[in-house]
Amino acid sequence: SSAETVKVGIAAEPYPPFTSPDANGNWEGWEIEFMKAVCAEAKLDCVVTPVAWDGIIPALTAKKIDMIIGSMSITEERLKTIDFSDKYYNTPTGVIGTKGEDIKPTPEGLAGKTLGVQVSTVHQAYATKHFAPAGVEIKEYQTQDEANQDLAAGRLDAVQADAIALDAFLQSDQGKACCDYKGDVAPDVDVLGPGVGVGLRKGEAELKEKINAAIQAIRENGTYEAFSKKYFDFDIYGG
Amino acid sequence: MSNETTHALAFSPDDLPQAESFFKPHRIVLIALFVGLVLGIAIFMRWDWLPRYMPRLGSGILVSLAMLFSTSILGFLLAIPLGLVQVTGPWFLKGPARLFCTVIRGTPLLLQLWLLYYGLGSLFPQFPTIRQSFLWPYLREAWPYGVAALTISFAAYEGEVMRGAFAGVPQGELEAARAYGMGRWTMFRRIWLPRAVHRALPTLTGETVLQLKSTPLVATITVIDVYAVISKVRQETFLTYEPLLLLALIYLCLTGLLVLAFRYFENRIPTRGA
Amino acid sequence: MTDTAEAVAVSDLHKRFGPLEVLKGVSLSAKRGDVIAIIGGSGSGKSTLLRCINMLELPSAGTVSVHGEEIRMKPDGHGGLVPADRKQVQRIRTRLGMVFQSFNLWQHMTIIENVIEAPVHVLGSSKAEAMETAEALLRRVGLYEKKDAYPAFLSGGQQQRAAIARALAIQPLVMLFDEPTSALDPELVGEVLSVIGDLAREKRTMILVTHEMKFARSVANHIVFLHNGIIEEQGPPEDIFGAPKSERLKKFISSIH
Amino acid sequence: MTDTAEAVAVSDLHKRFGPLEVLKGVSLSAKRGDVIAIIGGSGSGKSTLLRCINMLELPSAGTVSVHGEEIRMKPDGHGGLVPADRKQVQRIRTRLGMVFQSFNLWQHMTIIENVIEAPVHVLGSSKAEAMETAEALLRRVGLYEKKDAYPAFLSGGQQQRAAIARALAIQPLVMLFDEPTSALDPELVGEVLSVIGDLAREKRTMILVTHEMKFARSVANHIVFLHNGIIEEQGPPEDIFGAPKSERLKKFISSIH
Amino acid sequence: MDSFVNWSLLALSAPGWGGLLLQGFLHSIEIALGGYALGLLLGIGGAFGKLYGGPVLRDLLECYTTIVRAVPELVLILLLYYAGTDLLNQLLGLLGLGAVDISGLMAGIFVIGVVQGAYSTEVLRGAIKAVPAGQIEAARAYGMSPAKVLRRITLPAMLPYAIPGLSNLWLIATKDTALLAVVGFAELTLVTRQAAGATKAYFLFFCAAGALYLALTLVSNLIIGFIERHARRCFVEQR
Ligand SMILES: Nc1ncnc2c1ncn2[C@@H]1O[C@H](COP(=O)(O)OP(=O)(O)OP(=O)(O)O)[C@@H](O)[C@H]1O
Ligand SMILES: Nc1ncnc2c1ncn2[C@@H]1O[C@H](COP(=O)(O)OP(=O)(O)OP(=O)(O)O)[C@@H](O)[C@H]1O
Ligand SMILES: [Mg+2]
Ligand SMILES: [Mg+2]
Repeated sequence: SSAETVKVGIAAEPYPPFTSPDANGNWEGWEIEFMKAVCAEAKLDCVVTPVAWDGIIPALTAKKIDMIIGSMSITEERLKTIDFSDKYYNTPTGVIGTKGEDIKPTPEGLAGKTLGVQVSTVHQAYATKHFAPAGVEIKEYQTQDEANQDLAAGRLDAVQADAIALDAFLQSDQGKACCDYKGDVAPDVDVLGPGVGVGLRKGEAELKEKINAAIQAIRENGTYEAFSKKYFDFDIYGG
Repeated sequence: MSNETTHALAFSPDDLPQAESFFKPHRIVLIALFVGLVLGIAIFMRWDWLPRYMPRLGSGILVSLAMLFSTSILGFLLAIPLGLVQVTGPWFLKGPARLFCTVIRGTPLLLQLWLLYYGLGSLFPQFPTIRQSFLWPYLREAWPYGVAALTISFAAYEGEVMRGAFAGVPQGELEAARAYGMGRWTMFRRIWLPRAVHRALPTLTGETVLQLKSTPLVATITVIDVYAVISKVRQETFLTYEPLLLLALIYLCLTGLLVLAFRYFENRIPTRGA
Repeated sequence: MTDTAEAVAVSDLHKRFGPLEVLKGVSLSAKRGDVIAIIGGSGSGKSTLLRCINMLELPSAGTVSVHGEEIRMKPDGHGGLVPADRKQVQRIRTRLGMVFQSFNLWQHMTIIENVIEAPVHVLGSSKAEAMETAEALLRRVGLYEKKDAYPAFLSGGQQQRAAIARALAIQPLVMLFDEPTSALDPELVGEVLSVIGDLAREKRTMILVTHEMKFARSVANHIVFLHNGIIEEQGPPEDIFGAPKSERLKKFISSIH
Repeated sequence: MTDTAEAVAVSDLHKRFGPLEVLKGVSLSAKRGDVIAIIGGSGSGKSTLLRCINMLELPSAGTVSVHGEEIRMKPDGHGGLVPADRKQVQRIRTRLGMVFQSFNLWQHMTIIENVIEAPVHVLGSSKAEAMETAEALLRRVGLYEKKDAYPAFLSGGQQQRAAIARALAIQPLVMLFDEPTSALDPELVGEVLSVIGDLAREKRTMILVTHEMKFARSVANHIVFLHNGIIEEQGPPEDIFGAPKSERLKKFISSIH
Repeated sequence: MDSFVNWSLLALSAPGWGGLLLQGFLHSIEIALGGYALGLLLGIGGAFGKLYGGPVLRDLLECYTTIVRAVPELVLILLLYYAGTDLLNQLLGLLGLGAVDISGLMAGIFVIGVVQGAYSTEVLRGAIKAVPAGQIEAARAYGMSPAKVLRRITLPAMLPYAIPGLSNLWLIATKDTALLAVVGFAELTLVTRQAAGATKAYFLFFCAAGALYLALTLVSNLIIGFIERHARRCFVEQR
């Protein structure tokens, strides 16, 4: 058929279980499956184009790619620069901490402790807004793995992130040995945002339309649930 | 010869430009271009985010500068012996110095930083004695590892530069120093080192600027320098060019200052142009 | 030490550069106040001999003593010699002034800085004192106006005079001059001659290499003719220039006229 | 060009180094086959004059012509002059050989490489041919055995001879010698003298700076006495040395004896 | 950090990542060579311009070296590759010509070359200043053209002084290729990060990359050492 070619930018740095390459250089993961489903639904001929995170926005604006599927949280601030589709997933935010320590995912429960977050995430914004005033020391990490690493090394008391990333860490040998889940944080949509959307150039209403329709369609026809089950044992779409 | 003449000779023609000689026509054009560019960028791009990040940018610049100065001064002090023993040292010093320079220059700085911070640094907490000691508050911090890694790296690169500079000082001038009974230390301090440093200055300038641009790596171990603040802006606003242009401007100012300072020292001693 | 003690004694000195034997057993002795001129063809080893005296070139064999003190040497394990005691060499060098054939001024210092360097940083004189001496010396060699210039901007003769002033500034007991007048005009040669005369009267010893026979004749009380790495002939100037014995020296002398 | 055409003509040459005026209007002319010796005190501007002739030092004012061709200059905007045509300067330089006061041998080349460099890479001779000439020249200055040594390993006189051979190798029409015998012993001075004689017989022109008056007298047919940046006196050797007119020259000459 | 080392991750064919790693390594060398060569050319021109050029050229070169050295490479490549090609294509569009696609590789080599050029300008300028003025004068006196003086005298004579600085630059060039990740080019650093991120074996892969870099350095050192010994053969031994 005469499907139009669309270059889908994904972050070249792996972010399992959403996107990660195998040793042959093929990309796989939940977001890849999501992309395939959406593209099939919208009758788009999609090509995966890995671009380093640093260059992914300029690649979009310079038309080297046409959309970004890269776990981008929708925020007010970002909407000033690029456009987003409707959310396609939203995960709860949780806190993990050193085993046996008395830590609760509340401002009081973390007072006097050191909390690690990944820089420039909604989690950082949340921690800065809710925890920092209560006397929690916030440390910013470039990647989630580094924060986890420092938690295991004892330089941090707790780490806040989205529950999936934390869960993956807790499943690892290192995570099992050192830490456990301390609970979800109290919700705050203003900060945590509506969830993750597909990044689009401003002014491409037609494409946005198609994507939104496709997301809706796969949600309704069960495709979304089908491939999500392979990865998660809970509802990734969120409330 | 008149007194005036002798006096004039004491100054080199290369001294820093005087005010009237600095503003030549082409320079005015260049400056105008630059100002125009900055104005254009300021007017036509989005800067509404700037006020919010001002304080953080300020402290980021301070962190960058602190990192730059501490590590390049420490690194240079290490580089002098590293370069020297490679030129004249006994084999048991020459070998290790060579090895050090090769290994450090041969591996990415990021790797060294991680090995120190996540590798070595995460071993310390396992020992209760260290955890109890007065050092622990520092070892728990990230910046000591950053300073260490950057210092080591600078020392290795500069050690190589100083090796060449030491080897390039004319043998005759060293002989003259020896012939007047200078001890090894005096000769080194008065003749060899100043000659070598003067010769290496243009290269050292470049390496110091490189060091300035290496400091952002410390962001990976939670030290927030100006680069990290800019990355944060980029992440939070998804703006591409504005934060980076600001970063470029900041680095440009810092580099300009560095270059001017180094050039001043370079021109303190006039060389006869060929 | 008596007045007649040997200021410099070189005995059976050998120097090899790889396969090339430049000095093949040279013995030489200078008493206090002696002015010895070494003459000889280009490449005959004159500079090398001078440089061996203050150990800038390490002899392959033989000994050197300065003011009765022998510089102790030990084998370096490759068939050569190295000083057994660095401190001793340093100490001895402070009594030896040297003017190099290629001047070797320190390029990163002005002329006056070159001159005060050794007095201040080796002998430990005060800077003010050293400056005073240095200025007097520079006036004497006619270089006072250039005192704040860097060596690279001087004429050949000016550099050579600066080098002489630098060597004199440490008030050495023994002066080693390697062609000290090669870049000087006759007037300045006369001036250097008078400086050397003054030094000799102060009982300082001088060993100089020169190509100017007239200069050698008028300044030295002993002439050494070096040829092919050995001392072919030596003696007072009258004998050497007036009645040369060896064929080689005769030929050398004859070319002067 | 006739035999009597001017090989080199310098007219009203001025040279300033910052505030210091080294040459204050020097005019000089050399016919083909002339040997001109420039004498004068140290720092009087002799080297500077020589270096202005081949534009190594750019004159502040005045003109230089070589074999009737004037080097065209234009103002550089700071009160000095620069060559109007680089190519012209290069072309003229290939006819000028120069021996520097400080030799300036290329340190990264062996002696023979130094000598063949200009013939091969400037004049475009074949390497084999250049080698042959070079070897002959090195034999002539007694340096054949050192042909594969690097300059840093040579004695002063050996370096100077290499520099002479290098300048001769391009068979220049005009030779500029800056103290070509300063590091040479009397025998070698004689040899250089005979080389210069040969060149003069081939109608090559020579301008040389020297401090050795005897040498100047025996080699030159015209002597120029430079003092304080002007030509104080000039003329044939007999007059200059035999009957000096100016006070300054008289004093200078008197110091020779 | 895994407590055990899973060497099979380094196997040359899939599921091992060794093959990809080596490929990235080759790519890195390729770009480094291209960028370094371009940089050397620019550096030679720049150094000579700075030393012998007129006041305008000198000031322009001063701007070049200062700006290019000051501005982070990431900024340069983003500006050049994304904004640059965007502008170029808009321009071509105005002229009625078709869009061109500048490859990331070319842009990368160009940027690295321009950056290296600025640094090597300074290294070479210092080295040239170290060559005794008389040597260059002698060459001029024999009527060599400026180009010939450069090729026959200045370059070989300054080599001993320039080698340490230039060898530093070469090693930096091999690592600077990491920039090309931004334009989606799979060089060693990016592949390493992908492998590490996908397998979580961070230390294994970073050390493997370190070993590859080190091997490159050792080989480079051999060659550089050879050139340097050759360049220094004319010096009397330093004691
Ligand atoms: N590049 C320079 N910058 C400043 N002054 C210089 C420069 N070159 C030479 N001079 C000065 O110009 C004057 C003349 O120098 P020049 O080398 O011509 O002297 P000269 O007659 O050759 O002397 P000598 O016999 O000592 O070689 C000297 O006072 C010297 O210091
Ligand atoms: N470092 C060295 N390595 C190898 N050979 C050398 C070295 N230094 C000097 N020579 C050689 O040793 C010989 C003697 O050199 P020296 O400098 O002592 O000669 P000289 O008598 O001073 O000659 P001149 O009158 O020309 O200065 C020369 O043939 C020279 O080439
Ligand atoms: Mg000698
Ligand atoms: Mg001169």
